[in-house]
Amino acid sequence: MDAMPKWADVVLVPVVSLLLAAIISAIVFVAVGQNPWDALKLMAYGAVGTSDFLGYTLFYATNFIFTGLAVAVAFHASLFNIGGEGQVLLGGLGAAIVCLYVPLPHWSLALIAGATAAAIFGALWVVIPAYLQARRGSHIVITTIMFNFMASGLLIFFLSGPMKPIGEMQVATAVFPAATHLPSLHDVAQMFGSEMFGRSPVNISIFLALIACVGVWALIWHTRLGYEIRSFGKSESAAKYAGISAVNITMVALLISGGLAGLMAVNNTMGINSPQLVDNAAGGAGFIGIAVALMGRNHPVGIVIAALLFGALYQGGAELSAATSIPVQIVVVIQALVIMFTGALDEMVRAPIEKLFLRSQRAGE
Amino acid sequence: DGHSAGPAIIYDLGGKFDKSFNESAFNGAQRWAEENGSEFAEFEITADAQREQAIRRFAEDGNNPIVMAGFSWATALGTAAVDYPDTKFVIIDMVVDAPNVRSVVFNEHEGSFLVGMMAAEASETDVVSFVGGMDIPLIRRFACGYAQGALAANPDATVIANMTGTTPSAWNDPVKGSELTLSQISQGSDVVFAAAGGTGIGVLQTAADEGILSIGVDANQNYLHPGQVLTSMMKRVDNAVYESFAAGDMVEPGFNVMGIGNGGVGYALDEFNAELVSAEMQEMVDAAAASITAGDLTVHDYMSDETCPVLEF
Amino acid sequence: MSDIAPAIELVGISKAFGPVQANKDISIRVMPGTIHGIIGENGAGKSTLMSILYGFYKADAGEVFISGQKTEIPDSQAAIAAGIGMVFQHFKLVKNFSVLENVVLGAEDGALLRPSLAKARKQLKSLATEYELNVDPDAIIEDIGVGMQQRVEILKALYRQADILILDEPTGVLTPAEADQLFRILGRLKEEGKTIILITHKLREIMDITDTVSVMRRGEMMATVKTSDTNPADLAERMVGRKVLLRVDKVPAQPKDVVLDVRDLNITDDKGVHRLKGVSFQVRAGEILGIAGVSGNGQSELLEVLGGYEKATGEILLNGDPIDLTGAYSDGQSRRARGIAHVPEDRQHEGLIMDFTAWENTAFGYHHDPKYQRNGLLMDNAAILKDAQEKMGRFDVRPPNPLLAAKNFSGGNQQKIVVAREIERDPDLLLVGQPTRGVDIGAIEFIHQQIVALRDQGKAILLVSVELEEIMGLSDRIAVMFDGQIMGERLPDQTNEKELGLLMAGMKDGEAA
Amino acid sequence: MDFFTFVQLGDASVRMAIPLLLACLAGLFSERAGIFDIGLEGKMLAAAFLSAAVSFASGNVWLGLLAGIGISVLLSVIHGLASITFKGNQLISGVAINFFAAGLTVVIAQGWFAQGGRTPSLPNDARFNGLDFPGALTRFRDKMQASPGMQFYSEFVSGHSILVYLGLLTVPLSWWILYRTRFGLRLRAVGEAPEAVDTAGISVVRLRFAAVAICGILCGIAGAYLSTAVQAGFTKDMTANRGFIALAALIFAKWRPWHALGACLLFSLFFAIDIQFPRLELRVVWIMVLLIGSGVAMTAYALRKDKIDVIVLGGLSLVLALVALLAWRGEMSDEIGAIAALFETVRVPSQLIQSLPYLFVVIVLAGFVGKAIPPRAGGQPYVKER
Ligand SMILES: Nc1ncnc2c1ncn2[C@@H]1O[C@H](COP(=O)(O)OP(=O)(O)OP(=O)(O)O)[C@@H](O)[C@H]1O
Ligand SMILES: Nc1ncnc2c1ncn2[C@@H]1O[C@H](COP(=O)(O)OP(=O)(O)OP(=O)(O)O)[C@@H](O)[C@H]1O
Ligand SMILES: [Mg+2]
Ligand SMILES: [Mg+2]
Repeated sequence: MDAMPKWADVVLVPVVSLLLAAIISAIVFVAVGQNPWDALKLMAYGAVGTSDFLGYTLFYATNFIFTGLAVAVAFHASLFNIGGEGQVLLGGLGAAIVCLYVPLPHWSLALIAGATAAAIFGALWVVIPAYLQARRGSHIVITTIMFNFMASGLLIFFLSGPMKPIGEMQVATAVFPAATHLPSLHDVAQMFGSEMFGRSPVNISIFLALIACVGVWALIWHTRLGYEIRSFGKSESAAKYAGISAVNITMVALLISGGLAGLMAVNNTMGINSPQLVDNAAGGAGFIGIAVALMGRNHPVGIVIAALLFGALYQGGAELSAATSIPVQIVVVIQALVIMFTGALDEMVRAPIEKLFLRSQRAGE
Repeated sequence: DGHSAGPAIIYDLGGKFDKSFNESAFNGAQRWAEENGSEFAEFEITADAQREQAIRRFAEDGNNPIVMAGFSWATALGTAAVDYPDTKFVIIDMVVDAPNVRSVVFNEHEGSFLVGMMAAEASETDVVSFVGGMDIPLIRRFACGYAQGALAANPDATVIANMTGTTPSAWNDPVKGSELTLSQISQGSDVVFAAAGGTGIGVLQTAADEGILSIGVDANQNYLHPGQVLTSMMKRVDNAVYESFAAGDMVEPGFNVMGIGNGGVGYALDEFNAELVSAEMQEMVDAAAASITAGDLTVHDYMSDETCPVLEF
Repeated sequence: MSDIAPAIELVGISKAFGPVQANKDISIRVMPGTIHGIIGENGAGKSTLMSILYGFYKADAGEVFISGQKTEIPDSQAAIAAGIGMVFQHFKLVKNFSVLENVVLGAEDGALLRPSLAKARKQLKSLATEYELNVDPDAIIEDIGVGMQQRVEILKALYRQADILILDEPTGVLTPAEADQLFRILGRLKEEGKTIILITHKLREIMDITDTVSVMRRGEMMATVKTSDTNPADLAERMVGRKVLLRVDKVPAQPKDVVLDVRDLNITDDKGVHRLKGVSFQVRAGEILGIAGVSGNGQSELLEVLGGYEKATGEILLNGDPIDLTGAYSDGQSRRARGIAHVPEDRQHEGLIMDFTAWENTAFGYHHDPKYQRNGLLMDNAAILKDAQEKMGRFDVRPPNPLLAAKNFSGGNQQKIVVAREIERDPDLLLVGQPTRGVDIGAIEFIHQQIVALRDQGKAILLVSVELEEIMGLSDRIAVMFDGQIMGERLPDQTNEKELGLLMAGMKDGEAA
Repeated sequence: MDFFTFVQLGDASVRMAIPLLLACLAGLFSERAGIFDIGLEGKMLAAAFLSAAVSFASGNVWLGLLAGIGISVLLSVIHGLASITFKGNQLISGVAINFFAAGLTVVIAQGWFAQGGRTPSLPNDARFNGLDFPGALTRFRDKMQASPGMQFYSEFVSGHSILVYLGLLTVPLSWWILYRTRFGLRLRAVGEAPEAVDTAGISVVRLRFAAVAICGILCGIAGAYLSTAVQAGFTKDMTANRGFIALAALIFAKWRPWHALGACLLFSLFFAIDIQFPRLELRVVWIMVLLIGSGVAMTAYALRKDKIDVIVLGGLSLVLALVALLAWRGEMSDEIGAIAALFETVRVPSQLIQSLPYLFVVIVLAGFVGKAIPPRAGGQPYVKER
């Protein structure tokens, strides 16, 4: 028998972990002279206080859904794709090339073309790490970290050279043609006569993210490929026995993962108010994806919830830093704590809970 | 609601206390606040993604005018400004064409020309150098002006110019600044001009350590290493901010150039570098400044055609 | 006798691993200068008990007395100090260290290595002459054979001056000759007054060299008796809790056409070791070919080649058509498509995904089967679930709940899930590796019946097992493997365990006869 | 290039190698004991901050160094708790520590000094300054005119901060500890076979914590070196990926101290070249030979393997060939023909030079420079009881 009911694993453990992260975060707030309760209120207001703020929260959450899914798909194959950051950048490059150099008459076409290009570029960026992992056993974590740095170099090369408009100072491409600009949720709301989401950049890519969630769910639990990915992830030796090719699954799982990460670029290049690709387009979303996947237990539903939480944290943190003297890096600290407690210190939380359940089971017998 | 919450300033990524550009902007705001006993709102962004959000935040809070220091604000401001027609915006170092935006740019090439002359005069090796921050047209404008000045003072001089990088992190990489300086020293340079934001701190430090002269930028940085900083190329961002704050919501939109003539750029002379600047050096530089103001001397502006006649990048 | 304190006395030892109660209130006494055997089925808790004595695990309850003194053993350091040495079932050696370094590790004399190593080198030399335990002190562990590695483990214990030596299934990896030598050494140690505890599954070893024997079952100590007062049948009964039927009921085989024809199969692994050396044999429809041998002599590799997850050179014909051994169709999926089903040796690491539910495991390996698909894109999970339910019913898997994760079934029931999946494919050829390892006697009977029934349907079956009894009972023909070669073939009713044992030890066909 | 340029290149390499080397040896101790640590970066960063802050506040750089070591060890202990005590995922713990340090240094720096997340500049006597050996020249201008021997002595040998010399000393020291002491034997064993260590009666937990603590100390020195010797103060993210490059160097060095020195010097040479030759130019023909050559080699290798190798390596070769052709086309103007364009030079993008260490790591990992086998028990917690 399992020592713990499923709900405890899926809900109780993450909630306790989050609470612990919150407690340490509170201590950090106190240490920098901020009342944690006030900070929490400010952050909560900043995250959902107005429909604009909510829009920003959703915008960030969209990013994190993509990267969370990316990490999760690889996790199911027991592979740790820490290269989301780089894949997002390359995805951005793909989207930018399509939007800038291919005449696209309408945003719907731009969405399809941009998303395809972003996914392909993101996937391509993980080909070599995936190949090296599959074929030569080079550790995917180290290779993808290296590819993150190289992605940043490559992107800067393009954005400060070939793709930079003459006379511009910013390391960025030109602003994309208006036809490629994705409708924001505000535009959508306006069709219904609402002013929801105001000027926030949340846009229809959020639906793309949700479609991706459904896609990943179907892939992982309802297709042969997903079955093979999970088998390989749970037991490499058993997969070998079943005739599941380690090389193929490693490659395919990572390519899908890279493609999903690349897709995020649609949101943060074509979706933002001045659609363009800037040099630090990923903004740490690749790493946040790790926390999102961990907290979401690698399930799309969990990932959406975790992504919303991190979106709120990100947006709330930005507002907090705008209202107080606390730098926005406080978000990074909280994020680190969440990763630490939900990821690395999982056992610390889980073991006592498991013991409690075991004891009550024994007592019940 | 129309009620004004006072002026606001938003700094660029380098941060308020970069001892340079942003700090200079802060000083201007601070001076205005002290003189008027008023307060102003301020914000230091830490990521590009925050730009538009920050502008909107202040605009919605009713701050007026909203000053932003740095060219990187242009895109965000261009998008946001139209939504707040009643708010006045001031952008420094870049031009944004909108009815409620005042764009302030400086003739950095002119100021750089002056310190270039001083550098060549002070050099014993006839090699002077330049460390730029991020490799962008604006910084090349500094470099080009500096090289022209150096060659004007000493046609035999050699000018070495290096950029720290091509990303915003180049504004904040004192380690690399220091290494670049050492490399330049090895090529014979004995005066180094840093136009590199926070990176410049490393340049000035290394120059001081190695016993060569350095030239600060934006704010007066002479005090950082007394007797070892030849001068500072003053870019009176503080004045621009001060004036904008003083004008309040009456800030005049449009294009505003600050050059030598109107005190926008210049070189610093104070007790910390008095011994380094000889009378004839000062005379020569002041003469050049006068002829630039008079229009007798034109310093080539890199940004006018993205070329520099005397320097290759 | 009662005035001599026992060398070891364990009182009321209990130990749980999470929900598994591995040891339940166990008490045992071992007199000094004796060899004490411990037997019990897989998972009975033998290793756990000894590991507690050695300080590797901490008991939940119970006390330990060494030579009559109550002794706390919080860690192995304390056990070593109390004069206990242990050779684990799975050796605890640092593979890329030299023999010398392994011996010295943890028994160094000072903060600097040099003096310790020099001293150990001298000591090893004298131990080698004393006990015939010759090992090259500078050899790297991963370069020497398992027999040698075991010597190193024994030397480690002796170097630490152990008076009490625990050996956990030491002969599992040894040839009979090596085992004999080990027992000679144990005999000499006993003469010197050392106390030895020997865990083994082999009743013959118990009868041959132990003075007393304890039987464990399901975490409990069933009995401790004098070896001279018991016999193998009695021990077996105590071990499993009821009379043991060692023979399988079956009618004589009626072999038909050759289904599997293996010709000159060779494997060289990535370390350059020749694993299979020209293996050739045939299996006909309607017969069971049993392959006997000490584990590690190439049987696993043979199954892996046939199962499609190891490459080899040579030729394999299935129903007369060659099988792809290295190319694009040399994988498990292609093998299954050709009608080869495979009950792997290691159900936990190969046959099942322990974290998957029983129903998911039912499709494992056959997830491309059209009957499990809803359409070209999606799998039909409902169909798999239904299929699983039926199979579990037919094979009496307990509990018959397909939603339970595989890891939550007992070993025997896990094995039934695997056997059900493979047999129900109606294969032309069934590969079976160690079908009853760690399975209780009831399940053994059931599984054996299923295998025989499949044979009677006219299928070809290749059985690999290290249990000679199983081979003898189930096979229609027996081939013996040693060192990657087939040493000879016998018919079960025309041979005996002794003859097979000699073949397993590498005697040539003629010599063994 | 004259001799002094070489001396300078060497000098810069050594200077840049020290933080890499210290971090690399830190990783070496940790990973040799079986604890993977991608949190080297974060520990260095935290140490860089705190040592600068304490040096500034106290005016005593040694106190600063101690504080840096202290915080780095503290983070190590947290990593130890997560990965040793609670048997958590070591990679995730490392990621968390990197984030934690990156965020908290800025938050606290802002809270204490309100200078945009950096510390104030350290005055000279609150830094580790260069040690000038007797008779050594100190100024570049003097050195340039000196004899080669003097140049070597003054530039390469003399003038580094004490931490450089200490850092270099840690190499033989680490080697000696690992291979000549009881502690070293056990440490190496616990990374290979913790169960062997455990059954030998040695505490796996204690050993691993000791290793992790040593890792913390070395990272602490590395961080302090950056902010108090190389620089005069802390700036945000000042470690600039050195922790990751150190990890890569560790793999390249196959977890051996002397090799680590070599690997770090090699990597820091890339940095030195980037700084020393900001405008590196290369003949088009060499680019073509290099890129197309390696493309051909890869394709040849792939053709002897499977379909997947052909797709991946063939595709990569095509990309390389394309880059080579672009470089060539780019130079081909009206006046000069196709052949002459081959002998033109093109500027190597600085991003490429900066990416070279990372690229190099990938090539190393690919196993083309020799297979690197990590400690066998590395990355996995030692679990006795499930
Ligand atoms: N480290 C462990 N963590 C959790 N459970 C364990 C552990 N070791 C053993 N067990 C469980 O404890 C029980 C007893 O195992 P033990 O290894 O003592 O059996 P054994 O009698 O030695 O069996 P075998 O003959 O297979 O060696 C089994 O159910 C086993 O699964
Ligand atoms: N030593 C033991 N003491 C108590 N319970 C045990 C022991 N070993 C196993 N169990 C229980 O029996 C269940 C089956 O585990 P295990 O595979 O060890 O069983 P088994 O007795 O060998 O069964 P099978 O005969 O089917 O192989 C476990 O879930 C556990 O709860
Ligand atoms: Mg056992
Ligand atoms: Mg069992």
